[in-house]
Amino acid sequence: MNAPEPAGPLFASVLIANRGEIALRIARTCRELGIRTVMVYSEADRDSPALRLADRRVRIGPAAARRSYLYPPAILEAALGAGAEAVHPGYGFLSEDADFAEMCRAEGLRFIGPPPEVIAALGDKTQARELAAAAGLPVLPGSPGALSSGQAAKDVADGIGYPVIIKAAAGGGGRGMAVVDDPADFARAFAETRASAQAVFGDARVYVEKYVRGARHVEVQVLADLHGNVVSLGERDCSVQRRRQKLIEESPAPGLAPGLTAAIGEAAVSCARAAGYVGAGTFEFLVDGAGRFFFIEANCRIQVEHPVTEMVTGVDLVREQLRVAAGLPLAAGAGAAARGVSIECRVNTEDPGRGFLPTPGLIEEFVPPGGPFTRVDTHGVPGVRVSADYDSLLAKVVVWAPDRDQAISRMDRALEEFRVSGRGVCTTIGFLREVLAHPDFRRAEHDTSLADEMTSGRRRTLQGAARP
Amino acid sequence: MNAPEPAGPLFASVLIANRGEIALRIARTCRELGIRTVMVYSEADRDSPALRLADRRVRIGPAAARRSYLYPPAILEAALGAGAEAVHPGYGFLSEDADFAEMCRAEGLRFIGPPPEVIAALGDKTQARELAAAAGLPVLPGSPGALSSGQAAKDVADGIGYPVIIKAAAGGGGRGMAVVDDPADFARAFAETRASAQAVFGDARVYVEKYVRGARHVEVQVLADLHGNVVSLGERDCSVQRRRQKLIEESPAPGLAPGLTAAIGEAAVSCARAAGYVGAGTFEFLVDGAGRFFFIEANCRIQVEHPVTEMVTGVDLVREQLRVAAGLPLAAGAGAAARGVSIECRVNTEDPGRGFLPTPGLIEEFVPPGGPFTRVDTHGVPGVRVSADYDSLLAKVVVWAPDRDQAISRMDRALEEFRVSGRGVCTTIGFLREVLAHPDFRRAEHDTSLADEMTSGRRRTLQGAARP
Amino acid sequence: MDDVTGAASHALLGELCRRAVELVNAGGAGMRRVRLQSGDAVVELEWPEPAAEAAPAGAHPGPARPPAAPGRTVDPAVPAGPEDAAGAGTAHEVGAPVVGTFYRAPEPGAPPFVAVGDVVEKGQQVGIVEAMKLMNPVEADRAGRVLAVVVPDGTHVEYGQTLLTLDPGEAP
Amino acid sequence: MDDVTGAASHALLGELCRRAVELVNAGGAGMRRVRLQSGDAVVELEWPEPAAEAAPAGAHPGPARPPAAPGRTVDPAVPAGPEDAAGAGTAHEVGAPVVGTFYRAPEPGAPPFVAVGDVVEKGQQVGIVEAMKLMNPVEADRAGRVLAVVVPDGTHVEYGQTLLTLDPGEAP
Repeated sequence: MNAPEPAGPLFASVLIANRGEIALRIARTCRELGIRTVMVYSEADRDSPALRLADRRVRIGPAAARRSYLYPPAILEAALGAGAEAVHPGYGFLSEDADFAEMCRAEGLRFIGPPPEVIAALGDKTQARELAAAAGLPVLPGSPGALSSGQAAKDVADGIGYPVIIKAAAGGGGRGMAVVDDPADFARAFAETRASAQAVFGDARVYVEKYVRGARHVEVQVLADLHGNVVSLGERDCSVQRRRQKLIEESPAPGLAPGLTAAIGEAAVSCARAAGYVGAGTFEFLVDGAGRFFFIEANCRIQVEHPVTEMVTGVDLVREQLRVAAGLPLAAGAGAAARGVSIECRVNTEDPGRGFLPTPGLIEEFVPPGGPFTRVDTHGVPGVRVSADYDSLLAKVVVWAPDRDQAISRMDRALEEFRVSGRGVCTTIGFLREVLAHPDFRRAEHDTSLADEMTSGRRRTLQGAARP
Repeated sequence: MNAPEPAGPLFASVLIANRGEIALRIARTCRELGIRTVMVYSEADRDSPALRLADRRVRIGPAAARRSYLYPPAILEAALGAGAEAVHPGYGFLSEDADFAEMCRAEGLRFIGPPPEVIAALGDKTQARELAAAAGLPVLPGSPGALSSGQAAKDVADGIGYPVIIKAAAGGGGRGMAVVDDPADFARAFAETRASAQAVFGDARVYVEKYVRGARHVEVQVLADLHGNVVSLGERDCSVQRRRQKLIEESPAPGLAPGLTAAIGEAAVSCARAAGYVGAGTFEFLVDGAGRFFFIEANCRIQVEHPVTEMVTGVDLVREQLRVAAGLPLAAGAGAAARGVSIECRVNTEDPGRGFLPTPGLIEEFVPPGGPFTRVDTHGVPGVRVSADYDSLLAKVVVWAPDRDQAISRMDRALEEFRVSGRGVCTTIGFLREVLAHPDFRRAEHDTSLADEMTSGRRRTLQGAARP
Repeated sequence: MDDVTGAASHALLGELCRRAVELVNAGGAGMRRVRLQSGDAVVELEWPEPAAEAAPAGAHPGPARPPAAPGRTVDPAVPAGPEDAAGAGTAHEVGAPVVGTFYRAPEPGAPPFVAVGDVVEKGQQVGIVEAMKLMNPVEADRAGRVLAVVVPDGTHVEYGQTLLTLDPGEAP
Repeated sequence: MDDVTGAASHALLGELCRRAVELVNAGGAGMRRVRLQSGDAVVELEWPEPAAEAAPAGAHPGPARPPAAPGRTVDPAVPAGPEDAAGAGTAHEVGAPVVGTFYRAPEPGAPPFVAVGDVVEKGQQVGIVEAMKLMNPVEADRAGRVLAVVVPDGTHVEYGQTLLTLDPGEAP
């Protein structure tokens, strides 16, 4: 992968089509690479501290995302007006919108992500399943494609055996899914999931898959360039989720046999190759109690939890995305051996006591943790206003340590140190510390049900166990 | 170095006999290890945010350090009153005071540092020189011991050949030194250095050594336990100094042949073994333009710049200090191979335009940088007051990258992002960025004169070169 | 959640005070009272009753922030008594409905939708912002006389950027 | 020994006062009222009506920060008219000169240096704080009648911690 490095910056100017901590994250690497940044913002984000890091700022619309961050004409006009050469979509919003990637291409803008065709193929979960199966990856028993008839779907479910999960083909972010344990509930769940898929994703297609209880969520970070290099940067365990949204991620996946994680990594690379993947991407797997793994989906973007991979590998993933988009090979060292353990905790402005209800408002006190082996990615500052218009992620606290026990202790120290307050604003900090203190998590014997069972009271929560 | 780990914490409670960022730094590791902390503070520090991290706080005296942080009875009474088992002295203040270490021992308190005898031997620079020479380390030509007669000293200097440096035997922190180029100036410089040594260190003894112009300052981080293990954690280059006080440190030392740095590391380990060293310590060397190295002094404490070693090795040095003090062997992995490059910049509240004059005052805006591979150790928060009673170090910005060019770019990004302001408060941020942009620094062709020549106008300063 | 303690309070208060000083400077002689509050933090300043002379030299109620929405009402360039009826005598800004290129006329060479001095009705088209080949009409969101066309024809504009100003007091 | 909350509110008050001074300077002569509040802390300054003659334009009654030195004067527990002469009727605190163990008597079994109700002179020894075998005398830094001995004999005290209180108005 060695090649002479170019003399100038990879791009003269990149437009960042996102907001919050990821906009800041991308701007930081751009600045380090000498790339000028254009940040777009909605009315709600006009005072966002992330904008301070931009070389240029363009207001693109009102608070509502569908008229700003999700509105391709506004983003494209901003990019063209500001003379940007490329567009980095971050995560969420338009990051996995094949049409948007296509529009960028049509306007002569480099879209920092895989080609539209790859996004389209992997973005459709049924197509992704088929592609993975054809590449030799284990997939869960399920419908071969989308199902529109309730009866046909129920026949498939009956054939697979319960529990099953009904998923939106166009889904993502943990939404548009329903688990069915009892055949009698299937018809209603099917209709509801279709309706919600239509409402949320504008695409009613759903499919049915075997549901694995007690599974671990393990994903592999892949980098691929235009020169045929495809490497795995190791896996992340993202099993601590509330209602299928990740709260804690770590690398490497704890408690899995080294042979198993190696096999999952190789499967991800095969799948990326088969899909013609380019850039940074994530391939997600379920690992069941018997140590079997199954491909579930691919994410064609930088992930929220990418820092844990950066901390163990030393690779700046956004830098690699930019290199690949500029046509360069992956940097030497990308794919090198990982060191130690990294954990990320998502500090959201939500009330864990009320079903993780968002609690937007003015952040008055904001003192993030610091010190050894502690990284905080945040757009928060004292006086920042958390808007109800967007998601509630306020900060990502990421730590590194030589082993998992030390990493957990370090994370608990960092979270304890984190001071966030504002009238009416709650955060997930206390809950995260309870998870860190939970014996199942400490022993790495948890699965994707841990957080939900802790909040629902089905599992002991050990109130205050993390506090000395 | 493998041994079963103890079940409980290393100590039940440790008193931190320091202030500011290093008190916070030590408290963080203690907390991660389940050790309760007692922090002492002077009247001037009663509002210090560092105190928030302590389990217990004891006010020990007025602002004047000699009646608080430098006053052993107050520290010892606080430790005994609070039931602490050990005392961590940090850097500066009493950290290299053999008498204080001895008093701790007499009171049954574990002093976290080498034994008093080792501190005494290495703390006297003439004794340290002799010890190093006896251990086979190259030392600069100089007087065999302290000199009290001006004529005898001049005879030594004339014998060595000019330039020579006159140094206080009890000196440290870059004070109590004078360079003499012209024999005619010797007598006056000798008398002045003795007077200043008496005033600052209470010890008028001085010695004379050959002065090396155009040298690099390279120091080796050593860890030693009570079980005979002595390891080097690699070197740090600290050649960017203003008036012999470090401003920028990095690891590894750039531009030195690998064989040379390995030889310096081995020399440091030999010297540590010969001295019976225990704990974390630093052995300092000058490296001349011909690639020869000379031992100059040892530091029996954790150093301000220890984070750069932590970033490249992954070893928490404060944790190792605590382990060694508790009688445990060094952790497995201490001494493992380093990865990449780390740089630290010291953000001081000083005015580089007025000879780095301290500018104490109220910090109104304080937004430290964050993001990938960026660590900030600071006791700063918005609203903190920087006191004129102590040194002006406000924050240490530390970055890591796979190579030096990337590390410099990252540091420049981080410093640019750092927002500090307050009426009358200046910082070194702008000057640090000018050093980073200086071609001599970029090419690693600088030496210890760079910063002074930039401020004195003898070297081109490239105003604004760091700004895009 | 934790109490708001030292640091944040200091910062907030410092900010309020800085703002207060700006306002005092902006307000000039004759100002009688300034009050800022943010959460628990309050700053109030008061001066005695004016000695019945020296009318307020244009007591600005605080420098306006940039527009939050395409349409807004601000102090006019033309002087007007602040005691006038609400709305009258203040310029109303018409902002861009989308980021794109502003055109004053329906097509090149055609006469502009409006000129300075024209009186427009609410909802009347006064320009176009083209975004990705889509022609988005710019409509007056209230009636008034066109005071100025702020942005030249063919300029790339942000969302909400002021395109022209109206004097609503001159509405028919 | 934890007095961080107290320390924070002291700091806040100090901050409010500093801010108030800045505002007074900014506001200029003729200002009538300044009020700052942050949470529970409030600072208010008021000047007489301008009609009333020569007000002390520069006299800022900024409350002093809590003392950095062992001796200080505060409002007493015993009620006293705030209109009294300065010093009279306010309790004066005598603080520990060093961290260590407080003793009321020169040696075990001996009578205490002072008892409640005693009148002491400035410089008179009122106790001992032992620090590392050193006996540090505690001396009254002003004359007065002993109102209370706040800390029991043999207690470990911090630097500056109040040991006893005096009523300076009762000085001989």
